[in-house]
Amino acid sequence: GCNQKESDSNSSDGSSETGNTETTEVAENTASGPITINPDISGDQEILSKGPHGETAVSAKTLQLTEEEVNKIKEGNYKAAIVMHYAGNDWSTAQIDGLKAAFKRMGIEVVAVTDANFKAEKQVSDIETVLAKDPDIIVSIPVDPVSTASAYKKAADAGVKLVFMDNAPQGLEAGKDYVSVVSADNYGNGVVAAEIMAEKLGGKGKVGVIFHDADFFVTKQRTEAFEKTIKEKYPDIKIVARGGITAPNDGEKVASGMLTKHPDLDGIFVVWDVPAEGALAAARTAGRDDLVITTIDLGTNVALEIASGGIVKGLGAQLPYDQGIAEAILAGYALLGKQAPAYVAVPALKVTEENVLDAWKLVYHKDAPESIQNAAK
Amino acid sequence: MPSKVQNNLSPAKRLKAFDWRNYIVYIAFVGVIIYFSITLHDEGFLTTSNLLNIARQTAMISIMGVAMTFVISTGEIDLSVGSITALASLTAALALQAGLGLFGGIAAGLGTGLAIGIINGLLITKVAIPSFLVTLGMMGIVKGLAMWITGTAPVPIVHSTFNFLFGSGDIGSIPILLIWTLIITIIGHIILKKTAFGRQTLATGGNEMAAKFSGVKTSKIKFLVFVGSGLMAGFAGMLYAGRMHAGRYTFGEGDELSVIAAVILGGTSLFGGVGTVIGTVIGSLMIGTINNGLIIMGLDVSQQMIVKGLIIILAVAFGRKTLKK
Amino acid sequence: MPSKVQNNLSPAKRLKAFDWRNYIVYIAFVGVIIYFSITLHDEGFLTTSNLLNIARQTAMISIMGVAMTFVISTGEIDLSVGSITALASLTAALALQAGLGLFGGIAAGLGTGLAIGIINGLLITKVAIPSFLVTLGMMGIVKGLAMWITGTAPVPIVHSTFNFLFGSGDIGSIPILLIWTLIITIIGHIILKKTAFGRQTLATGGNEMAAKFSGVKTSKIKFLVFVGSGLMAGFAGMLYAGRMHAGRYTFGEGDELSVIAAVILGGTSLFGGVGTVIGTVIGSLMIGTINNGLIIMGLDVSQQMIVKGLIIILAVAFGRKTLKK
Amino acid sequence: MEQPLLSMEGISKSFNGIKVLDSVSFSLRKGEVHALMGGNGAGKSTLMKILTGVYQADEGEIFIEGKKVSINNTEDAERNYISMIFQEFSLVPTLTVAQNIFLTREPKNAIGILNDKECIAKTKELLKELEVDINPTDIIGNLGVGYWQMTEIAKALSQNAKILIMDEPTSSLTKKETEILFNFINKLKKKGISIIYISHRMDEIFQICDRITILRDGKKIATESCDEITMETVIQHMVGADLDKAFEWKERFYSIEGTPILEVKNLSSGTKVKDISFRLYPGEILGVAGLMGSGRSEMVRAIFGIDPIDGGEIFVKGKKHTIKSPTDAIAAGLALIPEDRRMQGLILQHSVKENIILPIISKIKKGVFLDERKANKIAEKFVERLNIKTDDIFKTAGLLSGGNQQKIVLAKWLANNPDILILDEPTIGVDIAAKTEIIDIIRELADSGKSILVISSELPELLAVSDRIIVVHEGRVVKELKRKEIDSEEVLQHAIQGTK
Ligand SMILES: Nc1ncnc2c1ncn2[C@@H]1O[C@H](COP(=O)(O)OP(=O)(O)OP(=O)(O)O)[C@@H](O)[C@H]1O
Ligand SMILES: Nc1ncnc2c1ncn2[C@@H]1O[C@H](COP(=O)(O)OP(=O)(O)OP(=O)(O)O)[C@@H](O)[C@H]1O
Ligand SMILES: [Mg+2]
Ligand SMILES: [Mg+2]
Repeated sequence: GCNQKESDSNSSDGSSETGNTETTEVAENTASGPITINPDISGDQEILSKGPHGETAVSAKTLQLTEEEVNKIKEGNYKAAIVMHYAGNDWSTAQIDGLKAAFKRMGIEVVAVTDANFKAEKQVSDIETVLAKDPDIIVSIPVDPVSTASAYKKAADAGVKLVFMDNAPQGLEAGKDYVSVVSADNYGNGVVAAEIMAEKLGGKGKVGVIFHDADFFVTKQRTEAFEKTIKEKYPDIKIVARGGITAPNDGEKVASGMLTKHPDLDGIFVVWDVPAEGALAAARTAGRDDLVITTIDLGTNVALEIASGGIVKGLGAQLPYDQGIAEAILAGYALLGKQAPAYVAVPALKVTEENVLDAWKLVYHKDAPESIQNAAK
Repeated sequence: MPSKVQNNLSPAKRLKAFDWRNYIVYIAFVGVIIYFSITLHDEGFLTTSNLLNIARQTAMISIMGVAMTFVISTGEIDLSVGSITALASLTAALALQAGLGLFGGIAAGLGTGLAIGIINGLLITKVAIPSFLVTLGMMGIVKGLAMWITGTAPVPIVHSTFNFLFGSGDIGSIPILLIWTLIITIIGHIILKKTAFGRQTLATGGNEMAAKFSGVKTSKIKFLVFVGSGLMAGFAGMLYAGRMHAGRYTFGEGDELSVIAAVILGGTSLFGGVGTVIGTVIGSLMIGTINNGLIIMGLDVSQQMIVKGLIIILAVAFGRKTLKK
Repeated sequence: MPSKVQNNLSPAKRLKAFDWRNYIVYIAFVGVIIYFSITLHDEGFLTTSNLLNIARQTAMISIMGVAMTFVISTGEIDLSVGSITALASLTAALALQAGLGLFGGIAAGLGTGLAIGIINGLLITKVAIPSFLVTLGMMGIVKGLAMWITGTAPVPIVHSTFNFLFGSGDIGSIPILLIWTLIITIIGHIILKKTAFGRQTLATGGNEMAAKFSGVKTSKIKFLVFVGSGLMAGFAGMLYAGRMHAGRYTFGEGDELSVIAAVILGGTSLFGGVGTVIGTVIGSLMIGTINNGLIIMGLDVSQQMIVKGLIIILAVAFGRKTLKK
Repeated sequence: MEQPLLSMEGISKSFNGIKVLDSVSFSLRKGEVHALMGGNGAGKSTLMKILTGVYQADEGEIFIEGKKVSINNTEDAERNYISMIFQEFSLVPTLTVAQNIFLTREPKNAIGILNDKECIAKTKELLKELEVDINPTDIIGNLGVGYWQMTEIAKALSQNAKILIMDEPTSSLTKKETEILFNFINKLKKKGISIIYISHRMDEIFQICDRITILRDGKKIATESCDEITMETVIQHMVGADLDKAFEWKERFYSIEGTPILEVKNLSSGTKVKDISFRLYPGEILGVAGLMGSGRSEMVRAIFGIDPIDGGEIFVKGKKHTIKSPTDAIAAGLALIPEDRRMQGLILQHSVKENIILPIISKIKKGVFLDERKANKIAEKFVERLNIKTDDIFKTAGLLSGGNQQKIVLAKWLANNPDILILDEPTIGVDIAAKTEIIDIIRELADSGKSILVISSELPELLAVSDRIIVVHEGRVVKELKRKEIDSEEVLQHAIQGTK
């Protein structure tokens, strides 16, 4: 999950047209049979991210609920609540849609969806409020693993099954306090972005990094992966500038400053797609059509730029919809008392001009919008 | 503040204004409670535990609101409170981590608020910079410090007495946060309405010049209300820390606006001279209740925002109509 | 607004206040420019392209600031502008996507701002709810609408004329954003200082009662300044859209505070009656320059926040001292 | 000779390089009432503000009982038992009468909790002594200027001062309240309290004062005993010339046949205006007399569309008008000069010019723009015509002396040239020379066909200017007198009191 901090809308845009309605249908179309994540997702990729306690990841492709299991869950008439860190982006939207679709098939009612707007204290309030509705399952992504821990612990002690996205609160134990953590392969996505960068620069040049200046597990992993990969694998590429952002609207200012200070910059990595759009605007303004931008998350605007062979050359994408399905499946495991792996990851997806339309379909379970299709022609 | 002001409403209008502003928030609050009690009575809204949750969730806003009522009553504004809570939560947590004990933690949290409040107060009264600019600048400085002090990392607090006393504990079934809110509200109310200091605070906001002519040390009053605001923000920071068992630089983010909204909704005039502590706390509770009810109702975030905005406007508009008659 | 006010500064103090507030922002701005020119002269700060970048980056704040100067001059406040830019960027983008053409896009963007401005104005003048509450509520409503209208998805804009005209284009080497800023600033300045409407705006803020007695239609003036503020926020939303080639619900987030800060820094009184459009734009440029300089300097975000806060406070404090002599 | 209680020696004060006090000396004996006289802007208020620590003198010294003192703030003044009734009111509009009177001296118990009951009780007592009918819990902002002034007086009297400064305490008071105040002053005098009394009402001075000091243009002209100086001399000292025709009524001729230009029928509004009917004819000056609180101001507020009308009709030039706002009233050809210049008349932080041109701002245009040159000319014309003492037309209005501020309010509406001019206490705080000037201007206007309604609590002035006088009592017109029929002030006074 590219659950960025502070007010950002990270990510994969354009899902709305997709996400809210049609993806749900996709799930309903296969209303019987076992529940798994999208079988089209390639499974041969090694998952590079490590879990919050250093666990090696189990691929989400291995998760499954059989038809009998689903029917058994249905009998329970369970209730679930989704407690988000932030609901204002397509990553969240797609994830919630995936969850809702899978829960629907399992006969589980989603009684509340909350948005903490990146405020840990709000999230604690949300957990308390949601507990008033007595849910059996809470699927959640902690804003901050430290300060929300006690609230989650309270929920766990009350017997609620907890499934986490991306990160687990500190001090809670897998298998005891919570079921499992399902993550996108953020580290892998960072590596993908580095590789595309290296490829486009011919293994040589000067690059800048726009990172998320906050103690946030997910975005830290990405930047770390990008920088480590560049340093270790591509010694001729030098990271000459680093600039932090706290909000997505800052992307343009930071990128402009970088280009002012380093007019000879060849590429910029931006930690997620929304600030990357700002970097794009900065590059356009500076007349730097030759710049290479890589980022993470397949948003509409960056997809359009990739499709039209523009400044954004490629990115690593997450698969939030399927991540949601994986989480729902794991919740099912817990309800059934089935052993669940502590750390599950959904593989990273490399997106470039060549595969942008297919990638879109994979991520959002529907065809890319017309504008992108036109651009790709 | 170089641009202090005096009331110039037509006498008739002011009289009316005074009226409805005194009661509207109570009416609106009761209306909101009744509405949710009816629509959400199957969904646990009216359970004791949910109502106590609302009290917990609004405690920090209410407590900062009490102090902000004084600031706004003098016709000034304090935008730095949100940042102060963040820094205070961290300094308290760091002090506890460093083994300075309960009192070390309390001293660090309150001291942070106090120090910033003093600086604000001095800049506003001695250097005479408008409070909006001073506290806006301070908001950035303090937030930056909070980020910098631990490099944005949160600091866990394992001191269970601290956590109990400041946020997490219950006495019987009464959350300690509710007790703190009540104590601060009562003290604030008494100071504003029953002491010379409170009277002089309102006089300073009502007409600074006239107050000065009457022997009110308006600079001292203004200084003190900013110190109070800083101190209460520091206290709120400790409550966040105790409630979350950690200090973190994002605590209280955006709280300045919620606090000011609670104060204005409560009936205190943004132009000074009129203030009510009880109104502020009711305003804070009302916002908290709306937040809680809409989540229980299961609305989308976007719907929640729309409905919340509508309720605030309509509640005031409706109250305005009712009281006009 | 039920709590309008009048100035009650001691005559002597006000005279001084008037003085320094008129010049401080210019002095501070020049000081900031000189400082960065010296410290960052090897790092491209003084290059034309960087200076034009600052102009681009501040254009939206400046333009909204011009309209906000009028709002604050009447003693009111508009917290909804940030949200309006977001919604307007989306409606403009959706209109273009729907094939309504350039004029459709413009009409949608400006129309959004206009409509919200009108609603704000009516609620404030007809229902007489304090502008702080109206626009705070509206801020939530509009933000919620912006999230809801596309389910938080951004809407790309491929209409190159639109993108050129509103944000991305350069005429010669002059960014179109700079041209817009200049046009709006000049118009705003002329309206405020050279027309009856401007005088009546200042009179309304200076003493609403006295203005009313003098035949000024204070309600109409207030209504119009809110319409203007909404309209300019809609325009700023189009500029965001044109610059980013997309509409998005997060555009303009938190801009209300930046806009108000620019206005106050420029020397307009938060209590009304005194206003300067040029000061506002300089205030906006100054904040933009500080942001730019600190980024080029390579400071951490936390350091940037601290230094920016310090500069704002110190610049004003220093100007205050200098002019006192 | 005995040592004076207070003496100020060689006091000078400049604002922005302009000298407003030039080496002024002033002394006050124990138990005397000492009048401080001078034209508007002569420096009276400034001198007294120096004594109370609001301003600091550039030069000069202050001695109290022979000891040199330095007074740098209001507390220093309080320490020396000096207390002042300010011309610009020192009341907080959002607080109640009682809260204002006891501000900073609130009765409280041992742990600092205010005793509101005692505060209210004490206030009640004070107000009873002053014979004013105000509720101690009324919010000051809701009261009229007359009551503000009474509250100010009550506040000053409640402090145990040795030196009490009264800066135009009676400017908004009617005869009745003035008499009560004078009784009070006599009591204080007997207690040995010294009073410095500033007023532009000449007759009062001779009624109450022991000595007079006269300032002109920031310089002291004379200090004399009241017994040894005539009113003519005082005026001559103040004005620097003779003033021949003060306050003399002249019979004017106009027609009261045909349609009245303004007719009010059975007007009621709020609690104070119950049933008011009168007619105003073209070219007529109609005076309105009444006690404080009789509802005169409320009557004109209702006519001008500020307070809502509950009943009755208003006809302008024979046509019925529904006036819902000042804008409607102005459109119908009316103008109101309000009684409260600070709250209703002026934008204090704006310049003299901005204030003067505000009512006509949309008329002085060059294309879409304001014609600044014309605006300046208009402002300059009225500054000259009303003899407004200001450095230039760009001076902030709030920095002018009280009387000069009042003249700006007048100038505003004279510039607009309305058909019907309503003046509510137009000469509050205006000096004797200017008062006669204003009376002349009113007559001139009437002669040129305008119609004028004047409310005034100063009977000589009202008698001098009116062609006809209506008396308002408890919200009703109780009497209508032709000026010709009134042969003394007493007649009118009786009518006002309702005593026959
Ligand atoms: N703070 C100030 N700044 C500039 N000029 C001032 C200030 N205060 C007073 N003045 C000027 O000083 C002069 C004397 O004013 P002052 O108020 O003492 O007059 P006054 O004798 O009380 O007149 P009035 O009878 O009209 O009240 C006036 O010309 C006034 O404009
Ligand atoms: N209850 C009230 N509501 C609104 N305004 C009031 C109220 N009471 C008094 N006023 C204000 O008081 C002022 C006049 O007060 P007052 O009662 O003294 O009447 P008056 O007949 O005009 O007498 P005078 O002019 O001698 O003061 C008006 O400006 C009016 O607005
Ligand atoms: Mg005076
Ligand atoms: Mg009156």
